[in-house]
Amino acid sequence: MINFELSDEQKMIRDTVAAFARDRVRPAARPADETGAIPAALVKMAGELGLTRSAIPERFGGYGDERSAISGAVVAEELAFGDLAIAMHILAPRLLAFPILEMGTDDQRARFLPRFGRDDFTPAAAAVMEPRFDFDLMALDTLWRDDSGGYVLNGAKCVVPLAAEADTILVYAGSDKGAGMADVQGFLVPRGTAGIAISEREKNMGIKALATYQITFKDCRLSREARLGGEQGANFTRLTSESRVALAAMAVGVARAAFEYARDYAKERKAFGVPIATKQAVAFMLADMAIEIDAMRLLVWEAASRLDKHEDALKETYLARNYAAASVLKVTDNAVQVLGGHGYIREHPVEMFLRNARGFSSFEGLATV
Amino acid sequence: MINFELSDEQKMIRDTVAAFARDRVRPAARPADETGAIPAALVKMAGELGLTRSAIPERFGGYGDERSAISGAVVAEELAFGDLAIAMHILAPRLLAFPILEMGTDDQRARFLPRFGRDDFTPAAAAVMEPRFDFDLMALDTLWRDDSGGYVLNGAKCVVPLAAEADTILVYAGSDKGAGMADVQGFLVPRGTAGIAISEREKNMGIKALATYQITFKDCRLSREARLGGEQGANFTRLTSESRVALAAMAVGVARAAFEYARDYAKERKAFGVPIATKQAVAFMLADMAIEIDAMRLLVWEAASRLDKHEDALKETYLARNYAAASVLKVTDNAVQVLGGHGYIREHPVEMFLRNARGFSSFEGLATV
Amino acid sequence: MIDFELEPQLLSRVQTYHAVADGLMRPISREYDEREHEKPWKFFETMWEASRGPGFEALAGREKRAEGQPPRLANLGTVAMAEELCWGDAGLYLSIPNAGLGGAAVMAAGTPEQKERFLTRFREGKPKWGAMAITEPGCGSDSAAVTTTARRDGDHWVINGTKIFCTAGQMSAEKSDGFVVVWATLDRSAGRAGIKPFVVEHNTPGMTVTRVENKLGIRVSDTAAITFEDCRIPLDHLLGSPEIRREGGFKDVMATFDATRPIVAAMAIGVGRAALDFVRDFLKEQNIPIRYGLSPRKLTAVERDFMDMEVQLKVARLLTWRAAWMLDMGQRNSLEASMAKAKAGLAVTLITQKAVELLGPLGYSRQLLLEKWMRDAKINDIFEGTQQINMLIVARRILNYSSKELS
Amino acid sequence: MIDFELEPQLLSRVQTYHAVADGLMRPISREYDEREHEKPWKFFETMWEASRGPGFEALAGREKRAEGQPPRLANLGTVAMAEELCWGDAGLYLSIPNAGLGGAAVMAAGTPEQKERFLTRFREGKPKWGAMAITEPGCGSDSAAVTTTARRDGDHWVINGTKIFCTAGQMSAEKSDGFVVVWATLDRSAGRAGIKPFVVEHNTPGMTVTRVENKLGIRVSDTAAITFEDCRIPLDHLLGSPEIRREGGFKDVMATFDATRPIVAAMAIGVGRAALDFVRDFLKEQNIPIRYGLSPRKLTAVERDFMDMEVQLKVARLLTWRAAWMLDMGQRNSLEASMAKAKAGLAVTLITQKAVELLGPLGYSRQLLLEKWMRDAKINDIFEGTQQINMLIVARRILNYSSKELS
Repeated sequence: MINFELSDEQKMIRDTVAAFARDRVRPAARPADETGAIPAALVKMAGELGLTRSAIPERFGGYGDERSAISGAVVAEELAFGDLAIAMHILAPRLLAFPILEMGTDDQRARFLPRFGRDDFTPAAAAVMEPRFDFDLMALDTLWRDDSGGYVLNGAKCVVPLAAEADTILVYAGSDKGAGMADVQGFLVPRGTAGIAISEREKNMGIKALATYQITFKDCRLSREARLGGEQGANFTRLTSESRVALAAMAVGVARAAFEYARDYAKERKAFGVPIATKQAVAFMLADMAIEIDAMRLLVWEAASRLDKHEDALKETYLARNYAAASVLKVTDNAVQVLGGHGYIREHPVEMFLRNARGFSSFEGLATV
Repeated sequence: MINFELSDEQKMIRDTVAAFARDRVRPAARPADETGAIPAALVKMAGELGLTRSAIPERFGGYGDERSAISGAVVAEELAFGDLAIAMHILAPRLLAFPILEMGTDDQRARFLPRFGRDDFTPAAAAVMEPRFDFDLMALDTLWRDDSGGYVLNGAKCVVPLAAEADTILVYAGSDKGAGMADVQGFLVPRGTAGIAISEREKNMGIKALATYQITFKDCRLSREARLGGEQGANFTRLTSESRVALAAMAVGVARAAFEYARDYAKERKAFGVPIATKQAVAFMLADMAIEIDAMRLLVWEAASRLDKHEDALKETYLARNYAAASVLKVTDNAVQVLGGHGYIREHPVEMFLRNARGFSSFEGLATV
Repeated sequence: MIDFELEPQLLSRVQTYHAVADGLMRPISREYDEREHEKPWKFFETMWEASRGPGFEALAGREKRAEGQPPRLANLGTVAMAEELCWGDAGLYLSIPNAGLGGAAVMAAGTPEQKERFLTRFREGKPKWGAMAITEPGCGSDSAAVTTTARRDGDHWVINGTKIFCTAGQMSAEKSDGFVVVWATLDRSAGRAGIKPFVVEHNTPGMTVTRVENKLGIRVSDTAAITFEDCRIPLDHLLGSPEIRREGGFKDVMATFDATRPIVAAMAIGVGRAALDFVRDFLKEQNIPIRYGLSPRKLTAVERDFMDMEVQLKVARLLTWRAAWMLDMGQRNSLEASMAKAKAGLAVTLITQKAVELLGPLGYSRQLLLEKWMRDAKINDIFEGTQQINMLIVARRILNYSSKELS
Repeated sequence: MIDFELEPQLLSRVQTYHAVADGLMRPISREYDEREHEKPWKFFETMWEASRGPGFEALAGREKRAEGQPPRLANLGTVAMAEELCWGDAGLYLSIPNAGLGGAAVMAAGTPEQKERFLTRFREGKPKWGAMAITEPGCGSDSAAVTTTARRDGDHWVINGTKIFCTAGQMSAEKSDGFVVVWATLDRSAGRAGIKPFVVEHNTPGMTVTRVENKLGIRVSDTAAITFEDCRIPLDHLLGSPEIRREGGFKDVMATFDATRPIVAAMAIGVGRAALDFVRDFLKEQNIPIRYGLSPRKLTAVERDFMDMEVQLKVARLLTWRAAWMLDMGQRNSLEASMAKAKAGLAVTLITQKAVELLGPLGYSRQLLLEKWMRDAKINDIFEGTQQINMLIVARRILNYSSKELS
C-alpha cells in the first residue's frame, strides 16, 4: 500500500543519526578534510550508535534487528549530511559484515561476525573499484580462477577504504571464464596474504579524510574457505544494488548539506540592500536544488523498497545512482555559486561538498545498506 | 587577419534580405503554415532578389558574383528570420544550381544553369534524407551502381522539397561498393524517369508551408551524363558541409525570430503591475537566448569562413549544425515559455518557431550556401 | 512504512483506464488533432456513460466527501487516471464531459445547497461540461488582477468583462446544459477579498463565446474566450458568501490548485510515458539494447538518452504521487504540488522533444504520434501556473518568504 | 571581412606563451597546488625578466597607449596570452609579478604623472606586484556599497576599513615593492560619486594583511584580506580628482571590467582547453575514435560528451575573441564582454567537471591534473562578476533597462 512516510522506528533512527551528524560529524568535517585524519573519539562515539552491530545476530553479540535497505538509506543520507568521508569511514565495517551476514557460509558468519557484534570500531574493507576510466562492474579486470584446492586472484583495485588497517579485505573478482555480474565472486582475503601489495594512501580530489588505497594481486592464492558463500557463491548483482542505493543515499545527504548551507547563507547575505535570496536568480537556483533533493531521495527509497521486498533492483538502483551522481554535482555547484567568492574559499564547507559530490559518478562499492 | 565584421557588400545583402524577410516573409508566415501554400507573388518577389541568380555566370544569364559561404549564411539567417519554410522554398533552386555550378561538368553547367540565370522562380530539388531514425550521410541506403553504359539507383528518400514541381531532382546515393562520404555521388534525375515513385505530399510537425515528398527508386536507370561531375564525380563532403552551414544559419534566424518576439512581448506584457521582463527569471531566460544566438552565429561564420578558404570543414560544420540544432530548440522553447498561455496559441508565432526549430536535429541537405 | 506499490483495487482501475486510453482514445487521437474544433461525440457519450460506473468518480465530478464517506486515495486515484488517460490522448482527456474546474470551484467555494443544485446534472441526462473563467487578457498568472466586475442590481448580479483560456468553455457555455464559474470583483479596491466566483448557466444572455483558440496541441480540447456584457444572474449564483471581509472564496480556489497541480503533472507524465513507451518498443524492434548497469562510459548516446528520459519520468511520477498522497492523508501539500508540477512540466517537455529527435525524420513526421505528443506535452509546462510560477511558489516555501518578500 | 585567423605575429607570440606554459608552468603546477601559500620565486623571476621582452607587455602592465602608440590588437593579444598561460596553470598565471588590477586602476583613473610615478617600477628592479582592493566583507558584487572611508587630515588621506578577495594582495602589500589600490569613500552620502581609488604603497603603516585565504583552487595565487587602520597616505595618492561631483573614478574602473572580463573568460578557456586536450589524447591512447560527421544517433555517449565539450569551448573562445577585438577596434563591448564571461565561466565549469567524470577513478585522483583544473576553473565563474551578475548585465543591455529597472 503506497506510503511516503517512514515508520516511527525509522524516524527514530533518522533523528538519532541526524543529531549525531549535526552535532559531532559536521564540526569535524573541515579539519578532517584538511588533515586527512578522523578523530578516534568521533569514530568511537559512532560505534556506540551500533549502526553495524544492530544488524548482527544476537548470538554473535549484535541486536539482531532486521536489515532494511530503506533504513540503511536513511542512515547513509543523514551521516553523509554531516560529512561524506567520515560517513564512509564509520560505515566501512558494513562492507565486510553485511555481505557475510547475507551471503556468507555458517562458518564465515561464525568466524567474522562476532567482531562486529561490539560497539568499538572494527576497520573492514571491500575492494570493488579498479583503476581504469571505464571501470565496469559487469567486466572486472581482477580475475579469480580455480586452482588445486583453492583460488588464485590477479588484478588491481583502487579506492579501497581502510585497506591498511583492515585485517580482512573482501575482494570482488570476475571469473576468467564467464563475463557479467553473474560470474563475479567475493573473496575474504587476509591482509598478509602473499601476492598482495597495498599502495601508499591515495590522494583524491575529495573524501580526503577517508583513507583509501590501491591493491594489486599477483597470483594471490586463497583457500576454498575464502570464497564468500562457499561453493554456491554470492549474488553480486544484489550486493551491487545495495551498494548503489547506499551511495545514492549519501549523495542526497551531501546535496542537502549544500542546499541548507546555501539557503541559510542566501537569507542572511545582503547585496544592494536586500537578502540575495529575494532575487529570483538565486531563489530559483535554491528551488531547483530543493526539488532535485526530493527527487533523488524518492528514487533512492523506491529502489530500496524493492530490495527490502527482495525484488531485482539492478535497474532501479543503477538509475537512482546515475541520477543522484548528476544531481548532487549540480546542487553542490549551485551552492558554491550562491556563495560566490565565499563559496570558493575553504572557510565555508560548500567547496568541500562540491569536491566530494564529484566522486559519485565514479564511486562503486564504497558503502552498503 | 581576425575580423568580426561583415564587409560592406555583405551588410548590404543582409539589409536587403532582412527588409524583405521583415516586410514580406513574416506577414505571410502564419497563413502559409496553416494552409501549406506560399503565395506565388511572394515567391516571384523573392526571385527578383536574385539570391540564386547572382552566383550564376554571366554567360548563363547570371551576375557572376563570387559565391561566399558567409554571405550565403547571412542570407539564410535573414530569410529564416522571416520564416523557415518560405526561406527553404525560396532558396531551393540553389540545391540544384550550386552543386552543378561548383562540381558539374561543362555540359551539365550549360544544360542546367541557364534556367537559374533568370529572376523568375525555377523549382528545383535535391534528395538527401532517408526515412530511417538513424539516417546517416556516411552510410546512405539509397545506392547507385554502374550498369552497362549508365547507372542504376535503388532506395528511398524523404523530405525532398518541391519534388512534385521540379523537373530535375539531384539525388545523392552511396556506392554499393564502398562506404562513407567519399563514395556518395549525385545524380541528375529527370522527374519522369522510369522506376521513380513520388509520394503524396508529406505531413510534418513543422515547415508545413514547404512541400516535401518521399521518393522511391526501383532499378531506376540513368545515363552516364546524369552523374554530377561526370566520371570524376562530386565532392559530397564539401556539399554536406555547405548544406550544414546553411541549415545552422537558418537555425540562427529562427532563434532570433523567437528571441526578438519574446523580448518585445516581455517588455510589453505586465504581471503584478510590472513588465515581466523586469523579473530575473524571465530576464535571465532572454539573456541566455541572446548569448546562444550570438554563439550559434559565430560558429556558423567560423565554419563558413573555412569553406570560403576552401579548407576542409566537415568537423566545423557538423559541430555548428549540432550546436545550432540544440540551441534553437532551447531558445524557441524558452520563447513559448516567456509568452506562457499566449505562447501556446497560434495567434502568436512562437509555437510555430518551436515546431520549425525541432526539425534541425534531423534536417540534412535542405539548403545550401 | 515507505511503499510505492498502488493497492490492488487501484491497480485494477488503472487497467480499466488503460483499456479506455488504448481502445477509445488512441484510435481517434490523430484524427481529432487534424480536425481541430470538431468533437468526437461518440467518445463523449461513451465516457459520459462510463463516468457513472465505478472508478470514474473523478470524471463525474462526484465528491464522496460531500456524502460523508471520503474515498480512499481519491487524489491518488485521480492522478493515476489522468496519467493513464493522457497516455491515450491529453486533448481528449481534457474534453471528456464533466464538471471540470467549474465543478472544483463549486466544491471549493459553494454551500451544500449550491453543490447539490449545480452538480446534480452531472449524474444524469446528456453529456455536460463545467468550466472556470479566471484568466483575463490583461493578466496571466496574476489571478488577483481580475478586472471583470459584478455589481448588484436588485435581485441579480450583473457581470461585465472578458475571460480567456477557459478550458471546455465553449462546451460548458453553449454546447451543453453546463455552466461557467466566472471570477469577478465586487469591489476592486478590496483586492483579492473582493473577488468572488459566480455560476453562469449555459446560454445565459450576455455571455458570449467570442473565440475558440487555435493551439499548438491538445487541439480537440476547446480553449475559449468568453465575454460578459451586462450578463444578469440570480443572487444565489454567487458561490459562498458575498461578504467582502471574508477572503474565503479566493483562498479556497487557490487551495484547489493543491489538488489540480498534481493532476496536471500526471497529465504530463501520461504524455511522456506514451513517448517513452513508443521509443522503447521502437528500439527493441531495431534490436538496440538498453544495457542497465553498464559503466556509463560504455553506453551509446541513444542508450543514455533513453535512460535519462526514463528516470526523469520516474522522478516526476514519484513527486506527483507524493503530492497527491499527502492530500489524501489530509496533509498540506502546496510545496510538493508545485514541485511536482514544475518538475513534470519541464521533464516531459524535454522527454517528448528528445523522443522526436531520437526518431529522426520519422519523429518529425505526422505519420507517427510522437510529434503530437511533443505539442500536447507543452501545455502542462504552462497551464495551472507556468513552470516559472511554480518555481516561485517552491522558492517562497523553502525560503519562508511571502509573495511580497519574493515576487 | 569576417575572418577568424590570428595574424602570424600574434600566432608566433602564442607559441612563445605555449612554451612558457608547457615548460615552466606545468612542471610545477601540482607542487604549488599542494604546497599552498608557498611561492615559486624562480618562476617569478623568470617571468619578471621575460615580461620585459616583446609579447609580454600585458604582463608588465606597460601601456603603450600612454606612450601614444597603441599596439595593434592589444586586448586580443592579452586574451590569447591568458588562454595559453592558463592552459599551463591558472594560479601561476594570476601570481606572475606585474601591476595587475592595481595597475589597471592607475591606468584607468590616474593622471599621466601618477601613471609614470606608480608604474615605472614594473619596468625595473626586482619582481613587484600591484593589487586592487574593492570587495568588502559586507558587499559582494555590490561594489558601490563600499564602507571603507578616506578622510583628509592635513596633507594626508586617512584610510579606514577592511577589504577582502584582493588577488596578489599579500605580494603587493608586503612581499614586494608594490602597491595596493584601495577604493574608499570620501562621503558615503554621495554614493558611487564619493568612491575614489587611493594608491597605498607596500608596508605603509596602518595597512595589514590579516588573512590569506585557503581556496578550492588557484592556490598558488594569494587572495588576501587587508585591513586599513588610520592608514595615512599622501594627498597625491588619490588617483585622478578628489572632486566628488565628477563620477570619473568609479565609472572608469567599471569600464576596466570591459577589458578584464574577456581576460577572465580567456583564463577559463585556457583551463578548459587543458582538460579537453588531455581527454583527447587519453581517448586516442585508448583507440577510442571521435567520429565527426556521423549521425548523432550512432555516437557513443563518450563521443558526444567530448564533441559537446569541444564545441562549448569553441563558442566561449569565439565570444571572448569578439569582445576583445571590439575593444581593440575602439567599440563599446560591455554586452559582449559579459556574454563572453558568463558563457566561458559556465562552459568551462561544466567541461572540467565532465572531464573528471569521463576519466572515472583516474579523473578523481590527484595523480592527474584534471581534478585540479576542475577546481581552478570554478573561480572564473565567480570573480570579476559572478555568472549571475554577468547575466544580469547582459539582460539589462538587451532589454535596455537601467540597473534600477532590472535589479
